[in-house]
Amino acid sequence: MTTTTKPDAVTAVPIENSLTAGRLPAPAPWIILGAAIGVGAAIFGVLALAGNEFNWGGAIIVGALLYIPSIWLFSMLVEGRRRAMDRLVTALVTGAFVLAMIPLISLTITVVTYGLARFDAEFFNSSMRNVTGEGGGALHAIVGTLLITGAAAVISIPIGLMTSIYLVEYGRGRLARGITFLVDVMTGIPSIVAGLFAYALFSIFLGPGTRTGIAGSVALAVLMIPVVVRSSEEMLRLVPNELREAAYALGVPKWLTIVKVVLPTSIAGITTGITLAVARVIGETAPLLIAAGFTASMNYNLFDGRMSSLPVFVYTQYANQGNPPEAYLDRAWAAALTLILIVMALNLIARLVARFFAPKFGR
Amino acid sequence: MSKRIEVKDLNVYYSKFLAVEGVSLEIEPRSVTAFIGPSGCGKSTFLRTLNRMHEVIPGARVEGEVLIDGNNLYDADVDPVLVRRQVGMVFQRPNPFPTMSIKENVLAGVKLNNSRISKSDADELLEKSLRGANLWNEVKDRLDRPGSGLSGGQQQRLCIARAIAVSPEVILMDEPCSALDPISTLAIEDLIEEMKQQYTIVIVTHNMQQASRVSDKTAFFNIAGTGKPGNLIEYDDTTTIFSNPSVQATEDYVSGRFG
Amino acid sequence: MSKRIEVKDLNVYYSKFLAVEGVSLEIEPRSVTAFIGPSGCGKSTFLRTLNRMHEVIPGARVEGEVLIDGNNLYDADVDPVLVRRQVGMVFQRPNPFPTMSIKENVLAGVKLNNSRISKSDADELLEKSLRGANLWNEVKDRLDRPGSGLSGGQQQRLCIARAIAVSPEVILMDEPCSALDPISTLAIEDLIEEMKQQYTIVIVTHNMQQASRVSDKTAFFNIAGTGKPGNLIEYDDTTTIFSNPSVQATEDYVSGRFG
Amino acid sequence: MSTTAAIKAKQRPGDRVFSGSAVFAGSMILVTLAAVAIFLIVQSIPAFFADSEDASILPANFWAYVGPLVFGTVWAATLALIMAIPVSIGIALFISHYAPRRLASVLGYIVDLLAAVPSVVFGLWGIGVLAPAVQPLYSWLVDNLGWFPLFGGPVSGTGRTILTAGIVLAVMVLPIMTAICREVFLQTPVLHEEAALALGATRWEMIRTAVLPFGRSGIISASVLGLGRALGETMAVAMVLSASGAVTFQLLTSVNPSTIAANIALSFPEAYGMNVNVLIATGLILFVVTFAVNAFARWIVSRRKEFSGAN
Amino acid sequence: AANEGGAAPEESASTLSGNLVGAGASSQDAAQQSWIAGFQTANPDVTIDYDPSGSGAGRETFLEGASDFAGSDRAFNDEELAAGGFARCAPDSTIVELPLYISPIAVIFNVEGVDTLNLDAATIAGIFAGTITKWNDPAIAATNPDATLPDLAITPVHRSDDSGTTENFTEYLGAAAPDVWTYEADGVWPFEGGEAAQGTSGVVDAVTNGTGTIGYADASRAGDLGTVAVQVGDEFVSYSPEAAAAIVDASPFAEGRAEGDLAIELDRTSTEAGVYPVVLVSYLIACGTYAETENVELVTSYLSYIASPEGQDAAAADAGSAPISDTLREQITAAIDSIS
Ligand SMILES: Nc1ncnc2c1ncn2[C@@H]1O[C@H](COP(=O)(O)OP(=O)(O)OP(=O)(O)O)[C@@H](O)[C@H]1O
Ligand SMILES: Nc1ncnc2c1ncn2[C@@H]1O[C@H](COP(=O)(O)OP(=O)(O)OP(=O)(O)O)[C@@H](O)[C@H]1O
Ligand SMILES: [Mg+2]
Ligand SMILES: [Mg+2]
Repeated sequence: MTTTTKPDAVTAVPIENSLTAGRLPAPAPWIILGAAIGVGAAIFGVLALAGNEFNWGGAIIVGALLYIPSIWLFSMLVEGRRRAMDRLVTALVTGAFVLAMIPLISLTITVVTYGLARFDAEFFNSSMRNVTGEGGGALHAIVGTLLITGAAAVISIPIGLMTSIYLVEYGRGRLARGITFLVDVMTGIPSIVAGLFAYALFSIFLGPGTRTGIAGSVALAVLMIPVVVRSSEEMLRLVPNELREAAYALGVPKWLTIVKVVLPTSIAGITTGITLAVARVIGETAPLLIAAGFTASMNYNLFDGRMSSLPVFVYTQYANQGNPPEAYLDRAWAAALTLILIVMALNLIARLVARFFAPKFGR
Repeated sequence: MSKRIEVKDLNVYYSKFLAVEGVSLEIEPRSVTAFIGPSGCGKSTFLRTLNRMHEVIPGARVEGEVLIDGNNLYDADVDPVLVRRQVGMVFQRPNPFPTMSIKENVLAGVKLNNSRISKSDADELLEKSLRGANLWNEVKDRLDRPGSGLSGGQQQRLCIARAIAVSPEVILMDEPCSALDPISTLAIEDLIEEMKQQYTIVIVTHNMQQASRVSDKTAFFNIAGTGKPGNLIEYDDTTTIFSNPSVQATEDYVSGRFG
Repeated sequence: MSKRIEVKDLNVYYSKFLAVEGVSLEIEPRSVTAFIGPSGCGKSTFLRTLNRMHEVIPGARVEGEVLIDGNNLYDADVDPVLVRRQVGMVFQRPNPFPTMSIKENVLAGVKLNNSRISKSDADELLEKSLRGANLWNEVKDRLDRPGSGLSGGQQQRLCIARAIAVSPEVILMDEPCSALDPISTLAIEDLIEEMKQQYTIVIVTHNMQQASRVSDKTAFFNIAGTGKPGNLIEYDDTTTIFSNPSVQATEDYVSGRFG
Repeated sequence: MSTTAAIKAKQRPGDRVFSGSAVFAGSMILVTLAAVAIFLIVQSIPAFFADSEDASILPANFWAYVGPLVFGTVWAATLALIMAIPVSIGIALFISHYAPRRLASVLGYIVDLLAAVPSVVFGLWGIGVLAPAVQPLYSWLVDNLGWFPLFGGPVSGTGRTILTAGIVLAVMVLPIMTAICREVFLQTPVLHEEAALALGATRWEMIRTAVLPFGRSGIISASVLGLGRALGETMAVAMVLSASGAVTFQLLTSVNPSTIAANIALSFPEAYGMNVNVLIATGLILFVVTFAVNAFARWIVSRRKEFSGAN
Repeated sequence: AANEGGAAPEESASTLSGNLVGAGASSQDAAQQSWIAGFQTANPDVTIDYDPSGSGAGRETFLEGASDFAGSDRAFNDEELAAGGFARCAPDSTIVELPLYISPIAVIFNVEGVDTLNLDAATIAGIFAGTITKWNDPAIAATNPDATLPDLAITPVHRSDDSGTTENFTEYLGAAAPDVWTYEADGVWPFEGGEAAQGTSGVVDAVTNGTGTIGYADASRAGDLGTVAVQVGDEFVSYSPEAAAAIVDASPFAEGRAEGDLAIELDRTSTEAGVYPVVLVSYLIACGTYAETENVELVTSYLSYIASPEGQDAAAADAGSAPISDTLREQITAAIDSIS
């Protein structure tokens, strides 16, 4: 092996150089970021002089936009193409994250500030029965949401999980391909169609026009199953075959291998997927409006009578405001806040479960 | 009780690719048989057909017969799970269960099968298996730590401990020592020596010394070229294979004058 | 051009666990150095500090200095990427990129630095690296097939080919042959012999014969007990270590009379 | 020690039950879908042959009615995914490979929370916060870049354009896409990451050579799920979008195409007679559209299956 | 819930009990909630659910027999009546349609410094049809000499959903300015152009959040927005409950309808003093004769409550609707009494 055949770029790194050669000093990115935001502020400062209000958000966004090419440029000049690319991607990835935080923070602030107005005891111990104007609460909707979503989860988690197990562990050939295909089709069911379907289905059994909580649950389950299947399938596929083989070689039957090795290994991902699926449907409005209807009173029975849910409550409070409108809007926001808190709690529980079962990876 | 293994004219496929062709051999109970041969010649593939692990791979299949004490493993109504309980296996790469502690890993074969075992029995089995794999001293203080936190060699010994904990009749080992230091290797070799009183052992190894040290019989596999199937070239007593093989290729291989 | 490596009083930690303690040694350019020692004594851990791969593990850190031609790897401003370009590594477990073909795997490192490499240069480098790793004949007809479809040994040789394709100054090898058959092992050993004309090579091995065959100097690591840190016990010319070590533990280890 | 006869034991019941129930669950999906499909098709058939005489909402025939809606649905979803895919990959990478560990799990949790926000609230936020905030930007774009076809005027006075709807959709699909990408990226084998690093790869190069290829099918799955949601999202689009049924690529005007799902939500309450069938038939079309996109994604994944990371 | 199941007011003489289900127009939802609250308070054992699912859905639901009564922004038309098939009603029964919810539709706008504008029908139609595009257009300035009108683009906002409000509004435009507004009255906005928003709330939000916006919405939701006084004859009339009730009184009932079917044909072009022609009339619809008698008493007493002055005042307070006049009330009461 001779040096002459080495690729150019390798020899381009001069051996005599200290290993620190050609690096931007550690604080450089921060200095550049500060400068970029300074420039952004200057631009908007000039605009402010021209009579516009000084726009902090704009200054920071322009600054961030300036930072990305400038860090790339500086790094390109000092550190070369590859480091520059790395820094560019770091800036972009961080930027993507910050960008996504903007709507989140904006939403959170909106929901919390508006939602706190009616986030009081009455809101949680009253329904809307006989309430017009101010007062009232969403207890009926909270109970309804928990019951309807709970039932939807009870229907779809076993079906979804077992289906993904089938697809990953057993499925070969036609049936598996068919089911994969159908799950794909199922992701395409618009939520409102799911609502129409559930409504039509229960009309057959319980007479025309009936609206019940369970019909809402079925509608949500139709929406939830494909999400559960897809995400669990993805997670199950990530379990290395080595582990399955290790279990088989110990004479463990396939189903026990799945239950005791495959599922625990992927439980973190699966719970995340399930929480996401629950979160996905718990906020559905349109299908519940159609299938479960709307009531102002308490109803604890999934199988009889209309049942309110939080999204429907939010929607009707917003859409059909009476006098004074603020009372309706406040209730709508408070209900939205409640819904988010419920999902937050669910998420926390799922995380605890996941942490408890998660694989303990050392090295 | 150990088992006699008889293989009759076995062809092993990955989908359409014939990986191993026309192997016939007999493995005596209470003996150690070593498989040697160059990389890629199908040793692992063939070994995995002996406890029906081969069919776990999608598209993989087998033609021919493998008889264990006269019963064909590949008969239609044979339960592969029972086969694997009697024919244990240790893999080339250590693969402890990441969700389990060291202790749970060792007892996995017992616990995963939902067998009930008393705590004292479990502890005894645990210690016995770990000692057998020469790992007890290193891990006895951290039995509840995850098994995946161990070094490569420690992990492999953990896998050996796990395999012997279910007391199979036959133990297949696919290069079990390739990640071990000499001391652990020696311990495993001693263990093999000891186990052969009771079990039938088949071991794949790249280490000629190891093959000659531990095995009673040796099978040499070779491959004519890439894409060609592997073949069993010679199968005989280990001493014969290493001192006086009847095929030239074998002699070249064991003496390191190959190719 | 090869590099001299100087390690000064190095402590290596996994979070709070001190895995290797107080190692000081000097590795000459254009030489082969072997690390031997029982499993778990920290050979891999120490090796990984020589190209800053250690810090990839969350919580892992290092105290002390590693000088390569006088430049401390662990200086504040040092770019680990640059370090790793000059100090290549082959791992204990073969790890070809599963999403790449054999060809792409070999050229992966080169493409990073020189994405516009001409096709003929690439093909030449590909063949040279694969031949160097003794894999060319086996894979030359399926260069566009996935690298993960190879057998364990083939995969490891693929990884060696990948590492030498970027022509580093120093090559670290963590039990590179533990999954190889004797022929491939021999080829790799020849390769090491050849490469040492130009490069500095450090190799971890469990195989005493291999250590004595290929290395100029040998470092023996040991560990006092579980949970204790590993130490460098003795570092000397290979012949000295194997024939006339100054420490009893070394003699016990190399002669197989350990523990 | 068991006797040799034990080998011949019959299939174990546990396996039977388990695989049986797995097949059953799969079949349940089949049955559900068949039921939905039958419902949709039976309800839709009359609509396909209806004209404006039979159904008052039809301009001429069914296809003239659904055409612009299909366009709007695909267009809005495309806009959403163009924004959401890179951003969600970015966030997922940030959480899996850039942020410090402790921070990362908190961040992951926060992003997951976005998934919890009900679509109605996204609608409210879109109308009340987002649209007014972006309207000045839209004015600026139309004034200064109006020559660019997508930015043609006249600018919407309220900011409730298809681009705003696209942004809202993007934010809505972000959490689910991010979560899946993140899980997949976290599963990248350390072995492969280290292999890349040891070749002297920078962090980005390591991600490019080891993480992204490994996560490719996961990214596509995530996108397909995101797309399904974007295509089918009802309430938020209905509330945010100023939809008039036009077929136009212009992003910033008041005249925007409507989407199928939003159109159902908007028209269903007042629908009667044949109009109901027409709307359900548009639902069937949405099905078909989503499926076509899905099939395309599947095809991409399967094309390089043997190179997948999962072996 | 704390507000439910409490001890019934002791003095409650009500013997009514049961469950009544209605569905339909969302326009009258706020009013319905107020009526339900009032009625349930007086009759604690009664539960009434009103599903604001939309007029069309409400009529369908009623047809299918899944509800006891319907709320609808329009009466059943002649063909639908001829087709019949009302599942809850006795065979051959007629249906009762009562214009119990009258709401003025306000034309609302958001222009800085302008609180009210006087506009004639042709100008309003021109604005919504997109032919008048600036706030300082001469047509607007002509009727508003005192207002300072900016040189600002007009963004007309209409409902994106199918709605009775749109139908009534476009019907008014078509009737009062047939030269400018050439489209047929319809619940769906008849052409592409202008800004679309979902529901009354959506329109109000769009108008509020935009600049130079104008829209139409239930008057109760006009809030602080500027509103238009509409030209009737020679004067400009701002919306008011009285003016809205007045136009209903000034309009004839539809012809050829069964007894108790009080569908109204609004006279949008009326020049009578003090009428406000842009109104929405929403009906409560019940069977003339129910097939099963169990809920008849409940239906009639609920409808009677709605028609009563207290009921109408409650809705006026909670939903901003216009109480019906006493003349209309007499006719409605007669119709309710005919229900059996
Ligand atoms: N899952 C698989 N699918 C397709 N071909 C495979 C698979 N596994 C192995 N092969 C091929 O089968 C042949 C035999 O492989 P095998 O792993 O059995 O070799 P080996 O003798 O164990 O090699 P080594 O000593 O390197 O472990 C090789 O050509 C290999 O490429
Ligand atoms: N990621 C890790 N986190 C914590 N401890 C670790 C980690 N990796 C290794 N160790 C511990 O560090 C010590 C040294 O391990 P190392 O892998 O370096 O040993 P080794 O000498 O290479 O062994 P082998 O010969 O088996 O490869 C062992 O006690 C091991 O358990
Ligand atoms: Mg092998
Ligand atoms: Mg090691």
